[in-house]
Amino acid sequence: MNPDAPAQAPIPEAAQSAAAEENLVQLVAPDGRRADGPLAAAYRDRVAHLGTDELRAMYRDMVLTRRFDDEATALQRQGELGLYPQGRGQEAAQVGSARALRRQDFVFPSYREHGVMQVRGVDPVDRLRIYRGTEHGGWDPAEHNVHLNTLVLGSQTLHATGYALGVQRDGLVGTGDPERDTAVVTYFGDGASSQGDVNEALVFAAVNNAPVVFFCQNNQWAISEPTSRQTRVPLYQRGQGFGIPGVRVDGNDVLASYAVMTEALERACAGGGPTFVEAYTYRMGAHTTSDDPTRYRERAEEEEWALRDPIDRLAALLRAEDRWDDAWAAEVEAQAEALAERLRADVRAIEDPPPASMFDHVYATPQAQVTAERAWFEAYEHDTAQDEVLDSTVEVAR
Amino acid sequence: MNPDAPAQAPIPEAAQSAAAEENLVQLVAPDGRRADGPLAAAYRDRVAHLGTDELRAMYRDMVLTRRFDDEATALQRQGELGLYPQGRGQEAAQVGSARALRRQDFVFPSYREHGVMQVRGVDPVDRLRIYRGTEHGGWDPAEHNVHLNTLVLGSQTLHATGYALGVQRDGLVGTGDPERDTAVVTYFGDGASSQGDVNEALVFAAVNNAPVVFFCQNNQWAISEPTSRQTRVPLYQRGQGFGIPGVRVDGNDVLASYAVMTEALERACAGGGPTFVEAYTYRMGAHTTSDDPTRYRERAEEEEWALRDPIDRLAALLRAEDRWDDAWAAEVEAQAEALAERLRADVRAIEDPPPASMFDHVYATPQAQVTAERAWFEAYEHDTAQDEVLDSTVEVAR
Amino acid sequence: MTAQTMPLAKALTAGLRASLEADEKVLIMGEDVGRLGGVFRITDGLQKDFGEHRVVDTPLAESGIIGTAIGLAMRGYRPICEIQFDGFVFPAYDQITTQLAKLHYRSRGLIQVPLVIRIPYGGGIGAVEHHSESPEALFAHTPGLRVVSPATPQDAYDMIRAAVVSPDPVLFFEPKGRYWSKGEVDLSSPVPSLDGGGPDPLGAARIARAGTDVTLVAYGPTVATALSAADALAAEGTSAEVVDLRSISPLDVPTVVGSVRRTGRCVVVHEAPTFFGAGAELAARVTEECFYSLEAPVLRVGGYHTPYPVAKIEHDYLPSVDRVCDAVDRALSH
Amino acid sequence: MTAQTMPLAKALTAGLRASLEADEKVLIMGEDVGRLGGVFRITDGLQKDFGEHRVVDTPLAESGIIGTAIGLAMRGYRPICEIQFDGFVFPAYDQITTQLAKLHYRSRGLIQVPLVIRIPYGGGIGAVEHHSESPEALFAHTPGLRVVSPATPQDAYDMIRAAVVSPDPVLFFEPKGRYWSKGEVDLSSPVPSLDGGGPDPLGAARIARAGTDVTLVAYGPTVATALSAADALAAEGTSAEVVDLRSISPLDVPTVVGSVRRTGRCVVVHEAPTFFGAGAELAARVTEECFYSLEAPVLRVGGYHTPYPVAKIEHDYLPSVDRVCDAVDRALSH
Ligand SMILES: Cc1ncc(C[n+]2csc(CCOP(=O)(O)OP(=O)(O)O)c2C)c(N)n1
Ligand SMILES: Cc1ncc(C[n+]2csc(CCOP(=O)(O)OP(=O)(O)O)c2C)c(N)n1
Ligand SMILES: [Mg+2]
Ligand SMILES: [Mg+2]
Repeated sequence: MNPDAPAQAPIPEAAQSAAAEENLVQLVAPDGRRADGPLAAAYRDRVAHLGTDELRAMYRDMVLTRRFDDEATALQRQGELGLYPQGRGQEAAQVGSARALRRQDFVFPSYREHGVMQVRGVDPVDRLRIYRGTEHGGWDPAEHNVHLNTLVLGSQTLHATGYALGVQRDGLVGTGDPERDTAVVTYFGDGASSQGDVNEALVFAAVNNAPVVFFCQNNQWAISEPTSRQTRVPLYQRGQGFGIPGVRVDGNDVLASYAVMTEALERACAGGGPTFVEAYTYRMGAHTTSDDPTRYRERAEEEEWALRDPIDRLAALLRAEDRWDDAWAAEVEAQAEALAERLRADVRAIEDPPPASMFDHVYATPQAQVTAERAWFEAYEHDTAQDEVLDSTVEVAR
Repeated sequence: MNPDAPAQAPIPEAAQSAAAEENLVQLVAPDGRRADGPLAAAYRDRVAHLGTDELRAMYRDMVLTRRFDDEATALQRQGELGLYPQGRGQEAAQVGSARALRRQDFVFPSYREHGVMQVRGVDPVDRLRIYRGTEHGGWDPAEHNVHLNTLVLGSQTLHATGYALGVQRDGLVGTGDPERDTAVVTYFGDGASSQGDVNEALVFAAVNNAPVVFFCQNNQWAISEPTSRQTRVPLYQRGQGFGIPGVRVDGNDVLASYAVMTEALERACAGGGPTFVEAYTYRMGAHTTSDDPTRYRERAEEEEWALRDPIDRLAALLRAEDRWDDAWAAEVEAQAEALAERLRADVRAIEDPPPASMFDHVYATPQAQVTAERAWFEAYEHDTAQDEVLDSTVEVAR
Repeated sequence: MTAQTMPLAKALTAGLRASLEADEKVLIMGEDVGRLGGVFRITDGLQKDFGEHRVVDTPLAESGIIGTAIGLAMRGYRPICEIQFDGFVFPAYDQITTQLAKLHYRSRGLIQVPLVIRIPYGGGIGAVEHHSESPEALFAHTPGLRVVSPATPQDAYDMIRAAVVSPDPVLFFEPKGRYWSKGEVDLSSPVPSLDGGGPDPLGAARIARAGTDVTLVAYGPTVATALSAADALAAEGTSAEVVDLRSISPLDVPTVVGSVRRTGRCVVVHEAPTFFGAGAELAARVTEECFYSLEAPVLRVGGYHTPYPVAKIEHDYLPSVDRVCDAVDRALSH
Repeated sequence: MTAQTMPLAKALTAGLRASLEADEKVLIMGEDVGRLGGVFRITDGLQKDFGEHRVVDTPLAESGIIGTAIGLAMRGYRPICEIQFDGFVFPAYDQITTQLAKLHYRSRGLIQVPLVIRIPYGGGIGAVEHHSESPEALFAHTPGLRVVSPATPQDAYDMIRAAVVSPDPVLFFEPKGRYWSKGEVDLSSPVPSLDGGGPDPLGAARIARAGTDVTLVAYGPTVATALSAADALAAEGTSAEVVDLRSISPLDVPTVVGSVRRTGRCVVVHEAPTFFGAGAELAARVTEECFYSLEAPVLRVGGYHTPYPVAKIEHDYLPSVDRVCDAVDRALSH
């Protein structure tokens, strides 16, 4: 047997989760106290510079993300949105990792990264256009360096890798100038990790030493399938056989998520290549508003994870370290309320696009088939409208 | 940094090949002497029962495989075959691994596994029908438990995994009865290892503990691309992040290839799940008869590997251990000559299929489109034939 | 005869259940098909009743699903694979096109790959991108595959069972927008036979409504549209015959041609873009065989040459009763 | 004007070279495109002259090639991807269909993905399975993609350069069986412009031969077949007009219709299976627009509904001069 290889068949699941806990980078325990141990020691310095202001800013982002989530869910229930995929429970993984990014870094999200969007400043109303059914995208990716949602699982990991190869070609890796060095991060789920595209992205990234971070949010579920349907060893190990270092972080710990991400970004920027991060977290809500998790998971599990709520944890830390202030907290609450109000008003006000806009932007250049069909459509619409005018005239005349 | 993960960016290539040599399972050194060291010690027992007869049988298979290769190449040069992918240099990896299989095991090859075919008993003429352009397949997979060649890189690894899941469902894993326990092996190349399908196969195999062996022949080249274009760490590590143990074997050492395969098969049969084997070898010839390796690789490299010729190595072992016998060797030579003769005669005698056979077996049941087109074709053929008769009659009349 | 009224979705479930009962080699595999019963609940209750062994939640990898199902089929199993939505079949496209479609041919009939790939397809449900597509033409062009789509609960029940017993791979497109449309289903109807003796249960079209002035050809979700259009046309004095193709590959050309020879006019209706869609093949074929009986060119009503648009305007994209009537008017005034 | 006689393959190389020279954002990526110059040597010498940075050997993963090229394009590069053979484009089918084709639309024009995917295609070269396919229809049905195929060295040179400057993704199908057919190439011809002012250099068909009795429509490898057929027909007194489509998506319907209005008869010739092939769309369209000028139905000569057969009988599968003449005879005797 090769000494490098596990001597036996993969470790059984029970052992696995024990190992998981062991190898988890955690800086804040669920009770809000700073964590101990060798892993915490290795990462602690990376958050040492974060003072009350920074911690409060993270808290604020997480609270606003959750409020966004709740309000979008409510809007869906009211029929204002067709669908909404909730991010509840993943705020720390998302806000922590995104806060580690610099302006010039570029993000390729999946569809549940509401916390990342919050940090990057993507307008909350724009984020909901896709779910209202008025846009397939909704914002300008160049404005905040955030690509549109990608719904075909895993596809975006290849785009991120290619984009990172472009960054590398642009000479923006290893310049030593933190204002210029640029990295790319792609978010995807535990379920998506099984897709061939993700593994091909690992190949291309590793071989080319691309400045890209693979940020896998293992929220324990892919709709109704537990992570054990996708892998039998912890996901953070996935990159190793491609030559990509991996790290498992407590995704409900915003500081640990931040710390791990700074390390991965440093590596990318210095020319050290890709990193695979597994953020171990939990999807507290349903898969989407169309989903009913009671069909496939236990209430007990949800309750257990509720104790590890990432927002509560950061609040506990702030309190424990005397960084909490009621007036400030009330202000955050007010901001959340304002956000909710804005969503209630502005999402409802989103107008339907004109029907003929379906022909816009199929191509960037004039294309005969589209031109012909558009002309036909507009003539048909015109005739139909006239018929209707006629009909209603007839109606009135009667 | 996670303690399990490499602390730094992937190891550079130079270090890599050193590591490669280090972790290589080798039982016979290039000079024919039994190898030493801890890895050899770990695998030595697996070949202890192989006496002169067995070693000679391996030698014979390798010689016949090479002769098949040479003769097929010659036939291609003479215009009797359209193309031929040479296996020269990979005889040990293929013969050694295939000799470890039992009758009931099932093989999913790529397209270069001439040594595997030899061991499994697939008729040599049948193997060349595909290259003569008279068959897409050429033999009955059920006869020798060898699937047809798969030309779309990596696809067959999923079929192998699915087949293995079927074997598992059939209750033929872990029965304890060596006549019943069944495993599946799939062969693929270093280049194919980058395909998404291969990685999805690793996912499905690992999660389900499928009795399948991933046998990757790293022959250093994928047409003109060196293995460093596919991976930056040794390929035997690829499975580890999926929970699949990996082992790197000297693919020019038939005994080591055999030993490593017995281990993988035992694991599969016992219910221990998949294994990833990297057979470190060399494609001594061109990619196919259409290829010109002088465009992309150095003569020096070819010469270096020529010193590690797998057939020479086994011959040296046989001689060193007094298992060689000139009369026997002459007999093997005569068999090779007979094989070549048979190929020369029987490949030339392969008849072209009748044109209308193109409509056979598109579907297993009657299908209207095929029925209609076949009828049209046959009528058209008939008319054309009549026209030709007419034409030649006219010709004769003139 | 034990006819029951049920939605198309439930007829499919019943057909799957019957298939699982009839042959222990049948298994269902896909994403979320187990406990959840699939996002459309078509496999609802099946894992509970037949076990995790027969109804299998797979990793999220479509190529892996089809590729391993091919291997299972080679070992004697009959996998029914669910693709969660139309837009997610493409990662499996290579396995379907280069492997599944060709293994029987490649092996000269020695390997059969009796695989069913169920794909909920079509629009009109207000979904986000990739959840409303109609990719059937992208499979019909590939020889070796059968491509079918039922329009009624009875056909759903019969055709899914026929697909499962078919020795050939079947792409089974389910009109998701019609999952909840109800109809009578005779659950005691025998499994259709594919031996070539009778009409091909996976290839024969059905006259859904008789008429004399124009032939409307549809399949899957647009059969209901065509029938509604026929109602509207009848009110205006035009008698439309409606042909429900059931199968996109092969096409039942004789049935359509027979109808068009009688009516002299033909309008094909599908949701997929008309450009290179099934309507093109039908128009070409019908014109070839009815050249002297056609009073007007075959017209097509379908999706436009745009990606499937956002939900708020999808009804302007989808073929509507109005658009079908408009096409019929044009055909009549030719 | 510096016209030179060269084979189509060399014209492509020249076009790629010119594109690499004109814009440093252009890069070539694919399997074996570097030192080897590709298995057909189309990129021969380019890595030597432009460096490993501009001509890149990728890992063997087609989805990865197209997916990373999309990312590179989003970062401002203009990747030209080579797919080694027609039959190996399918692993990339998802990236092409759900991502490449839709990113411009999805982003309402904010993201351009100027990608060229070169695919040697078609048969007649005695190859093994998967090396002789004609999958163009499988891309033409998807809105957002341009699908073209040159038939002459001059068009190869002009169209590849137009494809590279196109802001839209282009599937560039190269008739591999005609790589060594020679023709005059003016290497100083300007890069065609896609601004919509003049004829679309990636969309406009070309009358390859004028005639009066029948219109033969072809593209890529079958243009030569159609021209030979026109010769043979001329010997029998039939004057055939040959339209070289150049583009499969969009189709230059006005040019074809203009021709058919004059000749009254139309035969479409392509190597892909006729069932759901480009000929179907053309037949439907031509019939719709030339209903009263057609003397016979549009006939199609193409591949059969079988996987591409073994090499020894491929010439019975491929459209031949004889089969084209036979179709013309049938059209004339209608
Ligand atoms: C290629 C593909 N297959 C299937 C789907 C349907 N689908 C949407 S989300 C989802 C589960 C994804 O799970 P995971 O990757 O863990 O992300 P999470 O939803 O948990 O954030 C599935 C199966 C899809 N979007 N794309
Ligand atoms: C999906 C796919 N892409 C490309 C090819 C073309 N091709 C055939 S063999 C080959 C190289 C394969 O290299 P490797 O996997 O190392 O196997 P080897 O030929 O060395 O045995 C390539 C690129 C193919 N057959 N399938
Ligand atoms: Mg998940
Ligand atoms: Mg190789």
